[in-house]
Parts: sequence; structure tokens; C-alpha cells
Amino acid sequence: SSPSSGGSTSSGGTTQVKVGVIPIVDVAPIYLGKNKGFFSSRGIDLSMETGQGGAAIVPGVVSGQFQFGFSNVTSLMIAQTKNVPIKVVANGVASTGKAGADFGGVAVKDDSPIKTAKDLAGKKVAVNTLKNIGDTTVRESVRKAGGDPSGIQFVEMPFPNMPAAVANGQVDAAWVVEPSLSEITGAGGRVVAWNYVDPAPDLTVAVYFTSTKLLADDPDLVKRFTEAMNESLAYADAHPDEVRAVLGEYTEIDPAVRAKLTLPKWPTEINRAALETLAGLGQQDGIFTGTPDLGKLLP
Amino acid sequence: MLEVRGLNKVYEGHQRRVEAVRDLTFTIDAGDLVCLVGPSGCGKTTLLKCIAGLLAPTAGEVLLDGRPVTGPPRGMAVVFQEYGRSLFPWMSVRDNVALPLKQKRVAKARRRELVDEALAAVGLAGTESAYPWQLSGGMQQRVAIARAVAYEPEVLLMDEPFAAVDAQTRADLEDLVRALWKRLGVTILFVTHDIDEAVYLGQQVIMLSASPTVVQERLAIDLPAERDQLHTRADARFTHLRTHVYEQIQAAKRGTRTDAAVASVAE
Amino acid sequence: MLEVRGLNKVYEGHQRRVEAVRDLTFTIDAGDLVCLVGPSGCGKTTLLKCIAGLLAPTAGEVLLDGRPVTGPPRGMAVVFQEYGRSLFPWMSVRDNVALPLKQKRVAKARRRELVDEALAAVGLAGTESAYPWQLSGGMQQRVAIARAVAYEPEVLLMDEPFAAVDAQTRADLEDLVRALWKRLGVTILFVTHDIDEAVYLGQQVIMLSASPTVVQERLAIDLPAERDQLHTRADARFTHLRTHVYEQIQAAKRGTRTDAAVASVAE
Amino acid sequence: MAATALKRIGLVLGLPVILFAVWYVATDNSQSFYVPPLRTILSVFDDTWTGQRLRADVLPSALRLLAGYALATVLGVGLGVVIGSYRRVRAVAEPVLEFFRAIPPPVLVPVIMLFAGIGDGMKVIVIVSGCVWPILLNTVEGVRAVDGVLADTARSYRITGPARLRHLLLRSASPQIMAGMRQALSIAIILMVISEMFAASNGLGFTIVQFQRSFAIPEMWTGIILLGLLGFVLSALFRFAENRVLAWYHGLRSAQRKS
Amino acid sequence: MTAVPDAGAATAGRGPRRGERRSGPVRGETLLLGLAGLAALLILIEVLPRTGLVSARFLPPTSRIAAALADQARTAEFWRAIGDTLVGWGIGLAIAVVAGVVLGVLIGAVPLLRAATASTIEFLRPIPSVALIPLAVLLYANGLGSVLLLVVYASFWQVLIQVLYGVQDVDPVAEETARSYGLGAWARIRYVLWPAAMPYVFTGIRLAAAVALVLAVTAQLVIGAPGLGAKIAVAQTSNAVPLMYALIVVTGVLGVLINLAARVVERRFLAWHQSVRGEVAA
Ligand SMILES: Nc1ncnc2c1ncn2[C@@H]1O[C@H](COP(=O)(O)OP(=O)(O)OP(=O)(O)O)[C@@H](O)[C@H]1O
Ligand SMILES: Nc1ncnc2c1ncn2[C@@H]1O[C@H](COP(=O)(O)OP(=O)(O)OP(=O)(O)O)[C@@H](O)[C@H]1O
Ligand SMILES: [Mg+2]
Ligand SMILES: [Mg+2]
Repeated sequence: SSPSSGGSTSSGGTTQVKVGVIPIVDVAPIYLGKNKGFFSSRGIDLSMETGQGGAAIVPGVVSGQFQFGFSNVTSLMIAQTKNVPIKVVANGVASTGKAGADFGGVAVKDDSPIKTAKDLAGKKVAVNTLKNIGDTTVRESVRKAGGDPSGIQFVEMPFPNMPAAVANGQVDAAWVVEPSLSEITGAGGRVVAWNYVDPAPDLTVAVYFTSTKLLADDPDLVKRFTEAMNESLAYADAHPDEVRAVLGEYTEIDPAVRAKLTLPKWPTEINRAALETLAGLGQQDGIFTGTPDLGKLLP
Repeated sequence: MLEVRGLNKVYEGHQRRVEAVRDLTFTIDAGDLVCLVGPSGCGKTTLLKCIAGLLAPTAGEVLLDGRPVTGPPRGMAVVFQEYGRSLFPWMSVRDNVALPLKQKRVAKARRRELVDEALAAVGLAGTESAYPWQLSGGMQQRVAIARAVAYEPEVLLMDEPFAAVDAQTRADLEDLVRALWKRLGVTILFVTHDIDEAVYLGQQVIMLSASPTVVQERLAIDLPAERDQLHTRADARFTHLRTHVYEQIQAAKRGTRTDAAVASVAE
Repeated sequence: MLEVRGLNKVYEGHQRRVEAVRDLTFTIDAGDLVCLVGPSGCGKTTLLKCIAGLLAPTAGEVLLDGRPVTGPPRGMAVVFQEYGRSLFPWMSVRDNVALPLKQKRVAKARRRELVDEALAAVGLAGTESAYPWQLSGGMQQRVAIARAVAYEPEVLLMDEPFAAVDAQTRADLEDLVRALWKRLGVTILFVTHDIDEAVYLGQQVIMLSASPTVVQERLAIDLPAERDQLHTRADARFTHLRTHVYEQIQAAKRGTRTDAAVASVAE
Repeated sequence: MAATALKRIGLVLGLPVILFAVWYVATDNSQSFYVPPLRTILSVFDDTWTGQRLRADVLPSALRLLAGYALATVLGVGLGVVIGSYRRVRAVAEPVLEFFRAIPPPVLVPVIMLFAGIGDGMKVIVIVSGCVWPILLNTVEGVRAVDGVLADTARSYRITGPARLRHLLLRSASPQIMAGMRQALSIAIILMVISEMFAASNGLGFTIVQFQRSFAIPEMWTGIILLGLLGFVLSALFRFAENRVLAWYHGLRSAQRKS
Repeated sequence: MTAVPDAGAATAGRGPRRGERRSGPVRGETLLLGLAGLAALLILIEVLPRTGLVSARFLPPTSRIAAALADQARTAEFWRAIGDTLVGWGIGLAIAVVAGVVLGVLIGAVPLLRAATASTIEFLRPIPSVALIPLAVLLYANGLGSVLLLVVYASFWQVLIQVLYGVQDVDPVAEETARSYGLGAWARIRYVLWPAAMPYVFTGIRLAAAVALVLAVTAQLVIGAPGLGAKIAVAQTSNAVPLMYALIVVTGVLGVLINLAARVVERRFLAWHQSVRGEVAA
């Protein structure tokens, strides 16, 4: 492999690659793929670096400290409108597309007067980050259910804190993902909107990306990473039990929860059409200052 | 009235253990003016702090009006040897003198009067608004004295209160203390290193031995009650007494007791 | 050797403006032992600090060996009136005395010797390892004296250095200072409130007036060089001189000058 | 007089101007996405911090900040006096307090949210939870260090209770308390930012975090500069107050030195 | 005469008396009382969820936290995380303290320097370490460097400010004594300024020690540098509530231990100071 590959040191034909990820269910394929040797067989010595979100991962990738990173697509579109020099290299995770069986949704307490997405209008809803994929998709769900999303008051808080906030009535509803979703439903909570399902079928939620610099310097490495990643995604999609097992390695999710939680989909294809919809929604909600150029962002 | 019984005080430190006072027993009647002399480091300050209820004795006890002293008693004023550190640096001279009166709930007008009088008496009229640290050493000491005087205490403990003032001021202050004593009938315990001062001021002089400290001698000063700087000090009896005290102090420092001298005075 | 010329010092505070020293001019020859007396608050400490280069005069100047003093000169030791605060509470007595010697690069063995000697001379042998705050007031003051003595300075400024010690110790310390002066030829400026002490110790006594301060009088003490506590103090000349100084101080406090008295002494 | 004023202005502005100049020059050709040229940062400053935004974001933040700071001062001094005065109380309370002191605010916030909800109250509590420590610790140490002679004086004149607190403990400890309060001031600003990372929808910290997340990097830097300015202004106000409260202390300390 | 000791004063009078005992039992008692305080906290946390004041789902009782902790204590990974955290903490704190003390003494001792730097210090101090995260990641990714940058930046100011106030606290008479005996600048700093400032500096170090720990854990939490913080992050995202609290408890206990050590050092070096001597012997 090329010794000039951005920041990575090669030794004995393998390239050391650091990937910035968030330690959640979504990134199970990359852990699984590493275990399965999909990366080492392509000369990639992979290590995962966990961060708490874009603030920690994107600068790492841009500066070349990490070769690749994992991020939700809306964040990357925002980055694109700001001309952050990055490029998507592989799919990350996608919605199952099945209302009632997705890995994320808007949940309420069992005794909540909110019954459907329409009832969310004018309510206080928790999302993990404001002006991002959560609020745009929730608004779309409400819109589709015939409600007016303009009055929704979004409150930002980390996913793990949402079960308590919902239970204590600090928020009326919360957009949560697994395993916090299981936590709420396990305590009797209900899901009133499937916001990853409503905007578009099989919505691509997150992707892996790299810096344009690395892409230019070492296209071969990127190519190998994409291949390995795709193989991992396909394998994970086909072997849910192994996914549940690997979750035990890098998360602390309770084994009982692990066995039951809803897994997302891991297609290898990025759903362009869905992303265009998402971009449109983002623009409608004023998340972007310009128009994201998907052509530039996506491979 | 004030009884010190078998008082013993040992300071325990890390590697140091100092028996400051071995065994002190004496009584002071109400309205007495007693001077305390003794070699440097013999435990006078320690004794005073025990009497003031600021320091717990290791053994023995202090009784005031028959009741044991466990904390600072009401109506007692103390002038500390470390006068500079005993003034509140964040208060003006006036406030320093006025604070204990305020605590004593003296009415405002009367307080002002007392403060002004006391400051004038020690020759500090005009410095009311200064901070203590803007004053000279002697002036600071006089503020501490003024504070005690203004307080109109029933018992007054003074630890070398005139050490930092000039001879003339000292004489004036001596007369001030005697006047106060006569006017208010205060019981006064007065520590001094100046033997003439002790004899001039006191009705009684208690001499302490060097460490380990006991009462070396107690001497009644049989000078007339009306004293003045010129005549009293020129008195032959005065000279006799002061010589005796001086000899005792010297003896105390040497660790002996000149019993002969005692006899000659006590005769 | 030491020249004070037209020295004036005004303390400027927020609302307070104090002219501590109005106009002082005098000279001290090398090897002189000069005592300084004056009413409390007349500016003695201020003067000493100006001489020590710790305080900048408002007007006038201080010359040492012909050179103006702008900072603390080499080979000068000062015993401060606030002896307690001038000792470092974080150092043992030994270290307090030894520190200036270390600074002076005195060899270790010699340092030890000097420290031990000085402490023994002031009667503090055995307290070397105590902290200053474990000592009585008089003991602390003696540590400060020992520090100055051990330093073997060329110029020694002492600000009421014996105020807190008993009469006997005071006499011993007086003799110590005279012995040091004779042995090393130190130039000494000695502030005291004790008139007898000033006359007993000094070759010269400078009397300051009350504020606004000027030199009230300068008096040569024509007592024999060999002095001792018993005989010198019993000397008629001594009594004469002390009476004169006393009168001058009284006059100073009243703000007058008894020229008659000067004449009678200077005759 | 004018000369001294000029000199003071020079001292206040000298170093910052130099540092900004260095920053300006050093980043002038910066290609790094996260370290944009200062020129760029300054050029977006005006558009970013409009009157509207100052009102909508900076003002609520400042109010929460002041509330938290005031509460922390009262709490820190109050607890500090008690803990500093009684050895046993100190022995019992210190480990517990040290325990909480070591827990990072980002971890503590969710716990606080459990009890205090997600409103302004929570944010104020978060600010208090961080900036009470320097005040508390300094008060404890200041109270413990009250001069023995002074304490004896107060006792012998029976200056006890509130009078002792007011005239002895607080005054004597005030230099150290002031040191703590000055520390706390900047910590309060920092915690204001942190508290607005949770469940906030407006505020200076919230805005900065939003800028950071939405890759509006020059705007984020303007926010940081604004925080610095806020700190500078608050500390100037603080210094003004301190100079009044500690007039005696500064006089005492510098009486001999300066003259 | 009515000069009578009254009851109020009598109880107040016992204050210093207690302290007069030898320091041994005092220290033993202090330790016991401290443990009692912590025990009370543990009991409170056990009782709170059991009374239903908060749900055990969100604040598990002490017993469950303890169980999770016991589980963790058996894994080598846990001890490595503590080690990583302590390394980041220790190095960061050491740098901050040394830099804070050296610069503090320098700035504090030279009035001109103090006047010239004051505004800059006040400008830089309130900049939160969290705002520097992108910068840290840019420079050091999630390595030790990032942790150190954040730790040092946050705790440096704590030391600096305390030193600045401490330097100003020197007794002018002590300072004048030093000057009059011809002590040079360095000797004055070492023998006078430094010991006098020490009570402030110790408070600064104790403040900085906790802040350094907080920032070490926060840095690990947010940017995933290995250590307790990273483990807390995983526990949080995994909804492993008892484990999360167990790790928080570990952080808190580290803080208690660090403070304990600081107190021991302080007792040694400040034995002369009123705050310590007042406690041991009146
Ligand atoms: N806090 C303390 N710790 C240890 N020892 C002390 C303490 N205070 C006083 N001492 C010791 O107790 C003895 C008596 O001290 P005290 O201050 O009572 O003497 P004093 O008679 O007042 O002397 P002076 O006339 O010099 O003021 C001294 O030997 C002194 O060293
Ligand atoms: N720091 C200061 N600020 C303001 N005024 C001061 C200061 N120090 C001294 N003074 C004033 O200067 C005058 C002279 O003080 P100084 O201490 O020199 O007197 P002194 O002759 O040493 O008196 P004493 O014999 O009482 O020690 C006094 O009126 C005092 O109030
Ligand atoms: Mg004494
Ligand atoms: Mg003086």
C-alpha cells in the first residue's frame, strides 16, 4: 500500500486505519467485519476510536487523525454546505422501513394523551441534537399524519437521558433509538411516530466518510475500505445473531435487551432518493444555509 | 473574687512539650489592682489567657466569683501583649474601640461618648478614622488600651500594655489606669516588665519564678493610695520596694529565692 | 558615615495625609552608638525605615558612606518594632536566625556557631527547633535580636528591641549590645522609649520633637566608656543626663523646647 | 493624571492587542477548516452577534449566569463558614463534598435533571454545582486561618454569633473568599456553556455548540471571543467591587511597599 | 461583682480545647467522621429509589451500583481505564501546577507584569475547555495529547489565580525583614513569598486536582480517549444505568482519595500555619 496515505503508517503490507465511531448499535457491522477479517484480508489494520458525536469525529477525520468516520447524513450535508472537505465512502445504517419495527421512533409514556403523530403538534419533544436528522424527520411524520409541526418545541438531550425525561414528564415525547427505545417501551411506553420510516422508504440514516485529502492521496486505501465495509454490512444484515453477540463486545447493553432490541438495516447501497428527500426536508426546516450538493458529498 | 488554684499548663507540640506554668495558686479580691512580674517566658501570658477563659489549663482551675471559668466571662476586658495583631485591620480606630460596646448593647450616643473619651484619654483624639495599620506601634497599643478602657469592664487583664509607648505617655497611661480603677472599682491584673511601674501602680505585686513557674512571692505595696509620678517615685519606701522586687526577679532568673529580702520587706 | 539630610516623609492615604517626619538632618559617624528617643508616633520607625532603604522619603535623602540609600544596603541589620511579624512563622527559630547568614554565604560550620552563640547570648539556648509562634512575646523579640546579632552587621538599626523583655533580661541585652558594639565596631542606631536605657547605652542621644518632627536636641553622653548596670546607673552624671532627657521629652510632648535645660547640660 | 490613565489603558490593552495581532498574522493564510483566519472570524462577528441575538441568547445566559453565581456565593460562603469553623463538621462533610466535586458536570447534569427538571432551574443548579467549589474551599481555608490573637480578642470581648461572623470571620477570610469568587466567575461562564449543552433552546453556550455542530467554525470562534469578552467585563466589575471590599487589605499590604 | 461566665461563652470556649489533644486521635476521629459522612450518602442513595422519590430505573440503589462495581472490579479493562484516567490526570495536573506556580509567582512578584497580563488572563480564563474540543481533536485526535490539552487548560487557571492572590498575602513586615537582610529576589521568593503564599497555593492545587480529574474524564467521555470517561460514555449509550453510576462513584472516590492525599501533604507543609496549628494544639 501507499506509504503516503494520509496520516496512516504502513507496516508489513498492512495499513493502520483509525475509524471514529459512536459506540452504538448502528456501527455493529464494522466491529463484526473486523472480527471476521474483512479488513485485515484487504491489508487494513483497523481500530475503532469512540467519540460522542460529530464534534469529536469530524475534526479528527478532517485533520487526518482518523482516516474514516461515522456520522449521520444530515450532519454531513450541513458540513457539505459549509465546504468541509469530506466525502462519503460507504453506507452506514438504514431504517428498516417498517412502521412498528424500526430501531428508532417517537415514544411517549403509557398514560400520555398523545396517541398519534398528529397529536405531537405543539408538544415538547426531545431530540438528541437540534436542527438535525431528528427534528426534520419528526416534523415530516407529523406532517404526514396531518398535523402542524410548526408548533413543536424541540428540546435537546442525549438519548440515554430521554427515558427519565419522558417518565418524569419533563418532555411530552422523545425521539429515541435503541437501546433507549426498548427501555421506554419495556416500561410500558408507546411509540407514536416512526420518523425514519415516514419520510422515505428505507431511509439511509448514517454513512462512513473520509476526507477529500485522503481520497486524493490514497484512493486505493479508500477503495479497500469501501469494499471491506460493504462486505461487513452485507454480512451483518444477514447474520443478526452475530450482530447481537458483537454488541456485547463494545457496548454494555444488558444481555436481555440485546436479545430483543430491534436491529436496523445495513444495505450496501446508499439510498440517494431518500437522501434527496432528507435534503429537501432540511432545507424546508432551515437547517442548511445553502443547498447541500449531494453529488459532491456522495461517492 | 478571682481565684487561681493549682494552675498548670503544658503546651504539647509535635516534638516539643513545654510546661509553661507548673503550679500557681493565688487569690485576687474584688477591686484589687495587682501587678504581675516575672522573667520573660515564665508564663504570664499563659496565665492571663487561662484567667480570661481563652485557654484551658492542663490541671487546676480558675474561679471567678466562686464559679469556674470555662469561657470568656462577661464584663472582662483584655489588652493583649500582641497589640498589633489584636486590632481588626479592616476597621477604623473608632470602630475597633466601638465594636465591643456595640456588642454590649451600649446606646449609640453613649457609645460615641465613651469612644471619644477613651481615645482622648490615651492621646489619640484625631485618629478616629484611620486604620490601625496606619498608626505607629505605640499608637496601636494605645488603641488597644482605649478599647479596654471604653468597655468599662469589671475585670481588666492587661499584658504589658505600655511596652511600646514613650516614657511620658507611659506615665500618663499609668495614671489613667489608676484613675479608672478608682473611679469604677475595676479589678485589674496588670502584667509588666517595668518594676517601677509595678510598684507604682499596684496594691499588690505578684512575682513569678522562672520556668517551671510558681509564685515566687507576693508583696503588698504599702504606699499611700494617692500616688503621683513625681512624689511617689521619689519616696524612700518606693525605692525600697522596687529594689526588693528587682532582687527577687534577679533571683527568679537565677532560680533561687532570696528569703532574706522577703523578710526584710515583710517585717 | 550615615547622613540624614532634610528628610521629610508624608504618608498619603485615601482621606488621610500624615506628615510623619517634617525635616530631619543629622549625621552619625562610623562606629557610633546613637540612641533615638521621641514621643510615640513622632516618626522614629519611619526614620529607621528610610535609613534602611525600605521606604522612599518624600523629600531629602539618606547617605551611607556618601552614597544615597535607595534600597536596603549590604551589611545592615534591622530589628523591627513588630518583632512578632518579622519572624518567619514557617521556619524554626534556628532557621530564622540562620537564613540571613546563609544569604551572606557564611560557611555552614561557622553559621551554626554564630547561630548557637547568638541564641545563647539572648538566653534562648534550647529553643532552636521551636517555631516562633510557640514562644512568648519576649522570647520572640529575643529571636529577632539574635538574628541581628548573628548577622554581624556593619550598621545595626534597632527599633525598641527590648520592649517585651523583663528588667533583668533587658539589662543583660543592653550589655550584649554594648559588647557587640565594642567587639565589632558596629554603627548602631537604637530607638528606645526607656530614657535610662538611652543614656546608659548611647554615646549620643538624639531627641526628636513631637509631630511635625524635627531634631529637638542632640546630646553627647559623657559617661565613661566602661559602663556597668550597677555603677553607671548610680552615677550622678547619669542621673543628671537622664533627668535632662526626660525633661526634653516632656517638653517635646508639650511642643516646646526647654533651652534652659540644654544650657545647663551643655555648660 | 492623564498620563497615568493612558498608561493604565496601555497596560490593559497592550498584551491583548499584541496577541490578537499575532493571531491575525499567524492565521492569515490558514487553510485549516477549524482554524480560519482571524480576518474571517472578525468579518462575521457583526452579523453573528446582532442585537436580536444578544437579546435572545446572551441575555438569558447572562441572567442564568448571575443567578447561579450569586447562589454559589451565598452557598459557598455560608457552608464554608460552618465547615471552616467546626472541625467535626468539616471531617464529616469534606469527603462527601470532595466526592461530588470530582464528578464531571456532563455526567452530573443528567442526575441533576432527574431532580431539577430541564428548565432554567436545572441550568442554574449546574452553574452552582461547578462554581461553588472555589468559593467553598477558599472560605473554609480562610476561616480556618483567622489569626489566633484576633480570634482571642473577639472571644474575650464576647463578640460572638452574628457579630463574630460579620466582623471577624467574613472580614478576615475575605481576601481568600475573594480569590475563590474570582475563580468562580470564570467557572460560572464555563458551566453556563456546559449547562446549555443539555435541554437548552437558547443561550450563548447553546449557540456556540450549535455553531460547532453545524460547522459554522468562524461563528463558533466569534462565540469564544465573546465568552472571553464577557469574562473580561465581569472580572472588571468584580475587580471594582473587590477594591472596595478589600480596601483595608490592599492598604495594609501595600502601605509600606509602595510608598 | 457580676463577672460571671455564662453558658453560651462556655460552650464556645470548648472549641479550641478539643483540638488540644494529641493529633493522633484527632486524625483517627477525622477519618471515622469522614467515613460516616460517606456512609450517610450511600444510605441516602439506597433509600431514595426505594421510597420511590426517584425511579430505580434512573437512580439505582447503592446495592445495585455496588454489584455493578464489583462486576467491573473483576475485569482488567476497568483497572486499565482507571490507570489511563490517572495518567492523564497526573501529567496534566503536574504541568498545570508547575506552570501555574512559576508564572503565578513571576507575575505576582512583578507588579508591571501583573498589570500587563491581567486583562489577557481574564479574557482567556472563561473560555471553556469543551469549546476547545475540536481544536484538541484536530491536534491530537483522541490521544493523551487531547486529554492533556483540556486538563491543563482548565486547571492551570485555578492554580494561577490562587498563586496571584497568595503572593499578595505576604506580610509586609516579613517581606521588609527579608529585604533588609539583603535576601536576593530568588531567596525572597523561596523563603518568604512562597511559604506565605502556600495556603492559597494548596487550595489552588486542591481545586485544580479536582478540575483536572473532571476534565480528564470529560475529555474521555466526549472524544473517546481511553479511560473511565470512555467507559462512562459506553455505559450511557448502552443504557447500563447501574454501571454508569458505578463508574461515576469510582470517579468520585478518586476525588476523595486525591483530596485525602492533598490534606496529608498540606498538614506536613503547613504545620506552621494557623489553619493547621489551630487544629492540632491550641
Ligand atoms: N502556643 C504555644 N505553643 C507552645 N509553647 C508555647 C506556646 N505559647 C507559649 N508557649 C511557651 O510557654 C512558655 C510561657 O509563655 P508565655 O507567653 O506565657 O510567657 P510570658 O511570661 O508571657 O513571657 P513574655 O514576658 O516574654 O511575654 C514559653 O516557654 C513559651 O515557649
Ligand atoms: N503606613 C502608614 N500609613 C499612614 N500613616 C502612617 C503609616 N505608618 C505610620 N504612619 C503615621 O506616621 C506617624 C509616625 O509613625 P511611626 O511609626 O514612624 O512612629 P514612631 O515614632 O515609630 O512611634 P512609636 O514609638 O509609637 O512606634 C504616625 O502618625 C503614624 O500614624
Ligand atoms: Mg507574654
Ligand atoms: Mg515605631
